[in-house]
Amino acid sequence: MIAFILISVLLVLMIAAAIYAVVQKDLLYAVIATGIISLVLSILFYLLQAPDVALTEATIGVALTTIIFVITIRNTERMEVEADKEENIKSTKK
Amino acid sequence: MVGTPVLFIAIPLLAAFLIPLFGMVWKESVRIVPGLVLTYLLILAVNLLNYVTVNGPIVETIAGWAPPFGINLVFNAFSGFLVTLMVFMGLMVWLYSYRFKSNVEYEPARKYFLLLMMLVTGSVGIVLTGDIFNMFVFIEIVGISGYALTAFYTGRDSAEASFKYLMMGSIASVLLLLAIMIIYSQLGTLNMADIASKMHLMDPKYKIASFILFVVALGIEAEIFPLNGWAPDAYSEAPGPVGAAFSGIVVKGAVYALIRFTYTIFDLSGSFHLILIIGLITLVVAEVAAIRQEKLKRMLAFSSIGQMGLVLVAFGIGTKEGVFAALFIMLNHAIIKPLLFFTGSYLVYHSKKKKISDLDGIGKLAPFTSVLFALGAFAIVGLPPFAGFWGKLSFLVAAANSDMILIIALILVVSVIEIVYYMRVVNRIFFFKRSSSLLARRPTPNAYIVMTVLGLAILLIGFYPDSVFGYLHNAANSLFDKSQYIHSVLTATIQ
Amino acid sequence: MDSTYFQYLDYAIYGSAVLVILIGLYAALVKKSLLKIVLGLSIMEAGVNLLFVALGYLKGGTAPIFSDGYDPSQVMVDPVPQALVLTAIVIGFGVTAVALSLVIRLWRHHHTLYIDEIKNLKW
Amino acid sequence: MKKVLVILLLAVVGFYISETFFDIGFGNSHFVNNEVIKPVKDTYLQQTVQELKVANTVTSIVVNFRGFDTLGEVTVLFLSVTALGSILYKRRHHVGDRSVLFSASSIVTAGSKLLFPAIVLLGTYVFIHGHLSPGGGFQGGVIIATGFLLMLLAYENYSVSHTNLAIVESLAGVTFAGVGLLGFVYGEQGTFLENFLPSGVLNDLFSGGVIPIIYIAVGFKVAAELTGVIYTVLNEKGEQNG
Repeated sequence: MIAFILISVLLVLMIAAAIYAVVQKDLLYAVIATGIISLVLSILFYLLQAPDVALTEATIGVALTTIIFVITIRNTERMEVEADKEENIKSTKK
Repeated sequence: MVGTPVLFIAIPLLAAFLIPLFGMVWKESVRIVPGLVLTYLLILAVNLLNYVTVNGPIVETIAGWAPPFGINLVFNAFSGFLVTLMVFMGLMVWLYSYRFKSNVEYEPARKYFLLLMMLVTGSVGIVLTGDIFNMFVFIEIVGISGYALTAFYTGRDSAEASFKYLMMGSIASVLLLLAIMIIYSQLGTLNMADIASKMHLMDPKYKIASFILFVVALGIEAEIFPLNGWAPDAYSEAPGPVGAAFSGIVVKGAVYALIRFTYTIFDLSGSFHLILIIGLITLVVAEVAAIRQEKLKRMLAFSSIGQMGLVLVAFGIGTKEGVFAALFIMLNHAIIKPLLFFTGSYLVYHSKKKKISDLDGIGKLAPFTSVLFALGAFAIVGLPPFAGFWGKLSFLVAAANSDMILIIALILVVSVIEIVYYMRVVNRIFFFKRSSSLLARRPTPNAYIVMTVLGLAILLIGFYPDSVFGYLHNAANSLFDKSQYIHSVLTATIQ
Repeated sequence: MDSTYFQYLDYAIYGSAVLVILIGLYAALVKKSLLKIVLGLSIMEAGVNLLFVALGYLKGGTAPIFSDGYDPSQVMVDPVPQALVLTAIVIGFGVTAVALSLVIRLWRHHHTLYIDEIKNLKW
Repeated sequence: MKKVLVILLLAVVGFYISETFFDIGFGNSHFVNNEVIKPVKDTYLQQTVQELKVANTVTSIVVNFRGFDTLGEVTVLFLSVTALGSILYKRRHHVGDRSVLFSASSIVTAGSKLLFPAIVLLGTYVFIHGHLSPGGGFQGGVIIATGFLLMLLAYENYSVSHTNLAIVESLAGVTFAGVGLLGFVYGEQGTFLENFLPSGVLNDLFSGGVIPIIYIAVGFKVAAELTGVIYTVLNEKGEQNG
């Protein structure tokens, strides 16, 4: 029963994090949401009796992937400029 | 026997790991070692191919576990033929770029040659491996080397082309994993021969699902029509020799995988027709697109996609003659298209926009490259007596024997389109007045050698097609003999 | 554990894994920011990995490790998908790193991550 | 417009895939016919105890049964480091021009100095015990790389020698491929990557023949490669934005 609730919560958390990562305009938060997906994933792997994969996902997915994303954001730009720029381009083209 | 197939993978990997160490001692070695490795592989490939023609397929087991459990490599007449071709082309590309890259500094040069070697190794691995997940790993090796090589020049658009390629490649690898999952969930094995022998047990529903996923995933790599958006950009933005390597080596690996899945692994009745239809669509769309291109390399890229479509049509006919024709076209394409890329990249070397119109009258300035470009153009459209003619002829024979009159008509129309756009370029090169003041670049000695070798190969195959008929027949037979493939793998013992 | 819960979980785990793949794919295909595209690709890979591991799971199974106190009567979950996922995760990281380096390269030239401003080639 | 099309496409694809996987079923033995199919996993689970004496089946699959995949996988990482270097290559190198994620306080710097040896030790432990417990070369290697990451973040002028990384990486790779080639010579059946050392006793630290050796090489290689990846990206300072 506890495992059941745990898994349900984790799955919901994972999907929510995924959606959040896609819609969030601040890329830093989006990246951290992706890190949360990996974290949830590694717990799920552990519950699915795959400790090796859980360890790998926890180290690679949570730590390394997140950090190189963060470094990249640091080197480029933090906000996803979408809507306002689109209008700018349209107006300049016209 | 002189060696085993696993050396095709092990030796380049060992060399790749050692190259950084060699480079610390002697800088020139980072250029030379990949060439030595490729030369060795070519010798190995030729020897093994001759051995295989006499003694039947070699099945190499790895880690001492017999096939369904361990990973195995299969070197038979079909895969051996492709491996020999790939390694030969790899050596040619290396030789061509050996001096081409001499103005590049040490670090990039080391990376360039290392990645080039791994590109060849990965493609060879795709062809040799007998395990679907191992194939996935090799596809990723090819992919990463391909992305890096595409973005090799620090010009603006190369990174963009590479990013596009990477995006498509990543989606392809996800789909490939899904397909592998479905097959594993049903049959509990990843070995190709094992899967093929148990395929009849699988529910058709899963068969179709995994087959579609495989075709889409490999179609991205093999430049099938709606999925080939990355190809023209990658070809035209990558350094010239890399474009040649893509068309001569990488695509061959992907097409091989597609064919192996259709012919050996799946026993779906409609799969041949599917291959035929996607081949036809790819062919027509690509050739029509090629005629509208203004940049030379983009035109060559679309022509290359079209040729791959033709190969798929030939495979889709589903007869032994069709396979023979397909292999012949692949052989021709592997030799001719790199020649076109090599000569083409010298012809447009000084032109900023790499447009075809910049080539006006360049024939007088650079007669050697121009003549070889014309030779390649004549050969690829299938004019006798060059190599391409025999490929198209055997294709038409195969189609006629299967009563596919419509396809013959369509292919002839497409050939006319092909002739139009290639002749347009040749016409501009030789008979137009030089309008721009650009000079032609003299090829380096290595490039001279490579172009001459490829040109001679075209003439040789054109005048003595018998010299390759034997290998092609063996290859076609070995692809068709599904039961022998399964048997030879599953009963493989250690040599 | 109750069997009805398991029945629900049968669908829940696969379903959410597929959903995560689709969300990632959506981001990769629709989003206009280069970093979002790379994020989408890595979310997609996460979903595939979950799907693969879930495929190898057996109800009541234990991890495939024969440590000192293991119980021979218990079934073990399928180790093969786990091994394959291990490989897939590492490969995915390699591809992500290359993708991010390309993003940095494009930023260096264009000073934007917005895809429409970068498009010099046809997409 | 494009969004609607994509969503429609994704809905179809998602429906198809989830339908297929729901049909396969979760948590049961889904192979079509266990007697006829003889899934390879049964043999793996059996042979890992009987023949290889490796407690962790995943390790024995990754390193021995499907060791060729792992060789390819290490190569993928190796290539991605090379690719990173080639993509981000600049003529003029600004040494010490590293992007700083945060200005580290003295607590962070002191803490990382304290943690660093512990992390490296943990990583080493994980890859040495790869054949006994969960974990192995990849995981251990990544853990060590995170240790270096911590140091790189905490100390602005902490640097890792590219030459040393390359040497470690090359030697580890050569060990892997070399041990594989030794299988030709010393292996019972003379195949690539074969286990040619005595297997020892199950659950013993020195067991599993060449498997721990290969996994240790993988650990070193992965650690060096990932440190290289982080270092390359970290030293790529773009124009700072706000």
